[in-house]
Amino acid sequence: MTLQHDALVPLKRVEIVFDEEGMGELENILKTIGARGYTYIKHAGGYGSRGERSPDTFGLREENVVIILACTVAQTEKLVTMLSPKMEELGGMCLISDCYWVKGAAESY
Amino acid sequence: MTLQHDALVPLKRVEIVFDEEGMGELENILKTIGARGYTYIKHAGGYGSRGERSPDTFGLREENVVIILACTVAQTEKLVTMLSPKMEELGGMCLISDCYWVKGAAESY
Amino acid sequence: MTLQHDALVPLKRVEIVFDEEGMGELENILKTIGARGYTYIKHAGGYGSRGERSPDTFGLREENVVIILACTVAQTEKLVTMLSPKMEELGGMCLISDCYWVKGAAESY
Amino acid sequence: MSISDVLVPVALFFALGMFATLIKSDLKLPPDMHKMIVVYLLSGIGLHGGMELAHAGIGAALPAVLAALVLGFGLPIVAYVIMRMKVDPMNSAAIAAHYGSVSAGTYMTAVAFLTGIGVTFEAYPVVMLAIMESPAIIVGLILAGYSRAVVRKREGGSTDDKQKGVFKHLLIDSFTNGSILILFGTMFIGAIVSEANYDKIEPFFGTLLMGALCLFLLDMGLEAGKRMAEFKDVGIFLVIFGILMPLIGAATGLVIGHYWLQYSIGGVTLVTVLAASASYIAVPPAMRMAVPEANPSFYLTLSLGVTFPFNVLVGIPLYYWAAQYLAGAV
Amino acid sequence: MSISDVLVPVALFFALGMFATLIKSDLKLPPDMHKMIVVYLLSGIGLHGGMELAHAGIGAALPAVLAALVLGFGLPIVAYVIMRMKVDPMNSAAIAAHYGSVSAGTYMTAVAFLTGIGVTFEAYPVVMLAIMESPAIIVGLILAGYSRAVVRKREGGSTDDKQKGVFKHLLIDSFTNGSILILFGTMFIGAIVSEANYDKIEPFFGTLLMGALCLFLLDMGLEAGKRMAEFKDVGIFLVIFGILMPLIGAATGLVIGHYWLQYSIGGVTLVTVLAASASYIAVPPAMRMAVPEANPSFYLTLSLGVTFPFNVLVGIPLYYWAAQYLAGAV
Amino acid sequence: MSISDVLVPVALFFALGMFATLIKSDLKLPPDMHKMIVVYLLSGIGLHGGMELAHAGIGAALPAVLAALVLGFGLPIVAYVIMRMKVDPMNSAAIAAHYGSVSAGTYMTAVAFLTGIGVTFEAYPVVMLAIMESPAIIVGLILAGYSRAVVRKREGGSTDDKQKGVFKHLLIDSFTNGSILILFGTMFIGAIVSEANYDKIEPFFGTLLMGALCLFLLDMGLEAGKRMAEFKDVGIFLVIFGILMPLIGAATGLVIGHYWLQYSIGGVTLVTVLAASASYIAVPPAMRMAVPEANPSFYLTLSLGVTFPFNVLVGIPLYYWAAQYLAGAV
Ligand SMILES: Nc1ncnc2c1ncn2[C@@H]1O[C@H](COP(=O)(O)O)[C@@H](O)[C@H]1O
Ligand SMILES: Nc1ncnc2c1ncn2[C@@H]1O[C@H](COP(=O)(O)O)[C@@H](O)[C@H]1O
Ligand SMILES: Nc1ncnc2c1ncn2[C@@H]1O[C@H](COP(=O)(O)O)[C@@H](O)[C@H]1O
Ligand code: NA
Ligand code: NA
Ligand code: NA
Repeated sequence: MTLQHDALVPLKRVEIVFDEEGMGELENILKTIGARGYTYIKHAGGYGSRGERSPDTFGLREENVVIILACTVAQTEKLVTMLSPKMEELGGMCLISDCYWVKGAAESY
Repeated sequence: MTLQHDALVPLKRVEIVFDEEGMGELENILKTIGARGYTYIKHAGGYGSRGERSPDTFGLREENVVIILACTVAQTEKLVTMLSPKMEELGGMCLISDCYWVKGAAESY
Repeated sequence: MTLQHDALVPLKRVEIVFDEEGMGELENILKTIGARGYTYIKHAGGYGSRGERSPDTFGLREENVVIILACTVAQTEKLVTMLSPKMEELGGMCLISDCYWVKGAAESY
Repeated sequence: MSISDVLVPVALFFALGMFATLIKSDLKLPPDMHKMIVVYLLSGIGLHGGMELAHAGIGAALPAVLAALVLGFGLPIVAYVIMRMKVDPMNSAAIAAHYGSVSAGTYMTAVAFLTGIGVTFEAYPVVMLAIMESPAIIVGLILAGYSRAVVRKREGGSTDDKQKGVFKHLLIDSFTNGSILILFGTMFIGAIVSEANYDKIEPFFGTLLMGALCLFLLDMGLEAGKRMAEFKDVGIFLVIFGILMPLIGAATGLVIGHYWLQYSIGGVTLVTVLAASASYIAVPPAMRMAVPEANPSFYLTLSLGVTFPFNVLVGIPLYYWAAQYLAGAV
Repeated sequence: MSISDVLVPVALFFALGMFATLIKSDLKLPPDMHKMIVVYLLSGIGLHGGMELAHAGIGAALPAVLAALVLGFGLPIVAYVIMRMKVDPMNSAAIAAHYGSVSAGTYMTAVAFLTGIGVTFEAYPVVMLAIMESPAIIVGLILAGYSRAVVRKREGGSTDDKQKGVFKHLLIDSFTNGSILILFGTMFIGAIVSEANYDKIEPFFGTLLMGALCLFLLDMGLEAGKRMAEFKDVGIFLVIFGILMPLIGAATGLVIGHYWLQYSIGGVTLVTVLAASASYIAVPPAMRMAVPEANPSFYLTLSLGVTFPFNVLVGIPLYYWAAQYLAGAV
Repeated sequence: MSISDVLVPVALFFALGMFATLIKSDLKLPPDMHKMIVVYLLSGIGLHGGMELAHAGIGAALPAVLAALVLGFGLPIVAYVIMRMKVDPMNSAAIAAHYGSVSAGTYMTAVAFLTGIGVTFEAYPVVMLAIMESPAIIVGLILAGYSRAVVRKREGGSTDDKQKGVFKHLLIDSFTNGSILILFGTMFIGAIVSEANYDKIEPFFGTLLMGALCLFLLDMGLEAGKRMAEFKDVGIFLVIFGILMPLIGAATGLVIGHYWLQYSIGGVTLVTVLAASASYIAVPPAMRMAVPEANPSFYLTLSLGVTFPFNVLVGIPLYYWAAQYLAGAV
């Protein structure tokens, strides 16, 4: 990273794909771990262990929601602990990677 | 990464932006390389070598689809090999980065 | 990264979440820094320092847009410099991470 | 009844939709358009049914309610038994549930058909339409639970608490389901508003209904056409079942409508259509959740791609003819 | 006027929507459906109002315009003063603005009610409907600016240039706002087209309006029901205010309609409804931008979850009765 | 014909939409609403046209078919030749294709205009409307292929297999295109259903059409207004072309309609409108794919921002007057 580090805060980027129906439960988890910010995109489709899930399939209601959040390592650890069993039950996916938060906006992480 | 590694599987995160019309061909490629999971978001817009593409432009049908998949290095290599020529023909974009898969959900990668 | 490097170009992946109303201003910034490509997804929701923002809330017009772009370090630096004050004013979020651009498509970064 | 009478516009719009997928046209209607027309059509049927019921006396609807329950609980069991000859338990349970339930689109096409040729009918079948969605889901849940227990016993597994939660959830769902609520709610509204007030909304909910039904069936034709492309995946047995089962349902419906309920030719036709039709609105998502082991492609293709087109294009005139025959009119 | 007359279908559809959320039904109408019906309804009211205005003479509308301005500027100040007894300045300002403005949905329900019982009314209230959206936003901005200055002085801060930009932006917005534009635009069109041409579009914009209004209110019922679930968050004072304030507005409207404007019973009822109703279309996003310090949950719950249902289910018949009383008709 | 007769509501709704963009209003109609109205309008025109054709005899439509082909193949060549005076080959080809094709919205506005002033017309122009979409796309492909070959020869390149695939793909597309399919399909339905059945759907597809057309044109006005903001980007030559070309088309259409087809004044007006209008539905995406080198902003601005408003606001009354003149009626 050759960017000036004083404008950047190292954080974890967590990306979750979940059933749209489970969104409420997920938001509760995010509140519990003290996440101060997250972004979601609804009407996503996908393919996974439960086969195809498409928001366009006539007659079924199968939509995914993609949730992206930047948070601290501590929060990420709590999240992983709470999310794993939920995913075992409801399916879905969770990816973690490194990222930098650009200072400027209110610190909602 | 100060997260406990036993809950995490290192993988590649691939992010593709493609013409919505080429989605079928892309899904075939994903099936060929043995991808066991992917997520897509339709009705995306963008700007690139072919200029603006907006899902809202009246009179044109120009939509992008964003595809995200977590997969192994081997799969990623196959994907890159198959995707490069397709992108030369149809345009689009493909980014690769590192990520960790959180255990819990079925292993659809 | 055990992928063959000759097919890959190391770049920065920038992910911005912004008010849909500020999208015009953001596109101007992207043009100013010479970004040759970006992707956006509208109708996103989220939670942050200004509370909940949902595209579905009846009576309010609160939508986020997610912008993803792959660009060079130099462009990223310019972007950070220009974006920070804008985010202070309008809110939002900007994350930066490392990524590789897969050769094949036209080089729109 | 000349050939041009049979060519009801709604059926032709349906055929146009199927034709469009056949020639791989890019014709696509907005998904929200479908949802909007469904809300509108259900409200229209409900209001009209409610008003007629208020005239006819709600007490007299009791036999119709009983008949609906008999059909709704009985037909899935018949369907399950037939299915099990060739198909695994879970898919059998999921598919069977669809055939106890009903298709409001088929019902309305039948109403359009009868109205087009000037045949009147009783107000009660619309009550049956509203009632028959729920029992089928319940039987589907029971059949799936039964099948699952059998499978599990064979494999030596334990009972499953999670399934009980799903069962309860879906049981509640089957009564709070949006389309059932609209049907019952608008029937209630239609029954209690004054005639003067009803007349104010009649142009919207009544006069326009047949035209809006055309666009609805155009859309259904597109969906049916897409599903037909999957015939080879579901196999010949299932396709045959998708035509045989409505005929079995129709026979039951004819008997119940004519001998038990003793309705007019129009009324018997509608009861027959209810018994012969398969759900594609409330039951598929319920089965997706309750029987995740079953393949959605199977039941959607059967219900949308086989039974619906069969009923709309062949079944309705056939059932009408049969109702006439029973009544000694042909 | 029997009970069955009061049971106007539109109010029943609204109740059905609220009932659906109460029993946690999955009933959901596409958001675009709502937007489309709003455009349609506003066009319908506008066209009809414009045509009637052209007949009645536009000059005679002047008192209505003045009355609209008096109500639009006056009521928010009253609301603000009451609010401030218990609520902080910024939330008070944001909420107050909603009560100076109007609800086209409530207005149309009142029109449906009057038409249903055969009561005629003047053409002028529709002009007031179109006018009253803007002043309330302006007063809201002024109240918010005033409150902010007070707060800032207390804290010793400086004047804020950014706020001035927002003020100007919203001032322009309040005149170029989509719904106001459609109302004024279609009033203009209705006023100038020939009768023959008007008759060509009347079936769409006139005859169907009551029916379409039913679906609109079904949707509003769903939204109102959702907001009602937040009663405990907004607190008892605000809920009481949400019923009290329309009554205060109604009293003012009655006096202005009867004594000043001297309209018929129908006309007075409509003026009363305008004064009693609170905006849920143009004002909430304006306040969200102008008064970010205020909690949107408060004003949306008050306007959608308390005042709208109160007016639709209780207020309209009550105001009609009061208008009759003033006219010595009961 | 007084001024108030010319003020057809549909044109005024269009003007209202343009005005809204002019004053930067936030008025925005849901994109799906546009798609739904288009499906509805095309079905309405098709059904009505089909029914009239069945009465008039389909054989007598042959000259109309020929005339449509002549216009569809001929006009783009004229347009290309003019364009090439100032514009590069690829943009010329793409723009030219739009002018051989037609605009269903303009056609319907003309029908509204004629109906509004009580002028009757033949059933054949609707056949031309359905036919003229395809030839223009084909000519556009040929012109683009020709231009590309010229450019390539100059640069010494080789023939391109990929282009051939696109050509074939678009050729098929131009016949399976959704709007063409709906037009032809509903014409067929309108031609074969019995009158009694037609009457059931007439209230929806016929009586309401003019009103729905108003909302359609409101939306078109918003889109046209947006495109007008790009006048400075396309340049003065193109803007002039966007007014000149419909006049050339109109002259051709007048001659063909009056002397060759010998239609009534109403019929000639419609043929003229078909010749004068430019596509904004089927041709733009086809050209985007076939001629990626061309700038979509050029052809969309010309077709939507110049030619459409010109025809709706000025052209239609002008063409009607010219048709009267030719017939010796003025
Ligand atoms: N390897 C993967 N990469 C990206 N998305 C995935 C992956 N596996 C699963 N998903 C997403 O998670 C959703 C649920 O997965 P599952 O529960 O395994 O069916 C799928 O529909 C996909 O959208
Ligand atoms: N550097 C970039 N960053 C993000 N997205 C891009 C980039 N370049 C291209 N894209 C996306 O890929 C789509 C197709 O690109 P192109 O084929 O170059 O026009 C664009 O519309 C963008 O959505
Ligand atoms: N930590 C975060 N992670 C992901 N998205 C965020 C985060 N913080 C803020 N956002 C997004 O940025 C939007 C605006 O944030 P704010 O201006 O802080 O209200 C929110 O609605 C979220 O969509
Ligand atoms: Na059945
Ligand atoms: Na008010
Ligand atoms: Na033309």
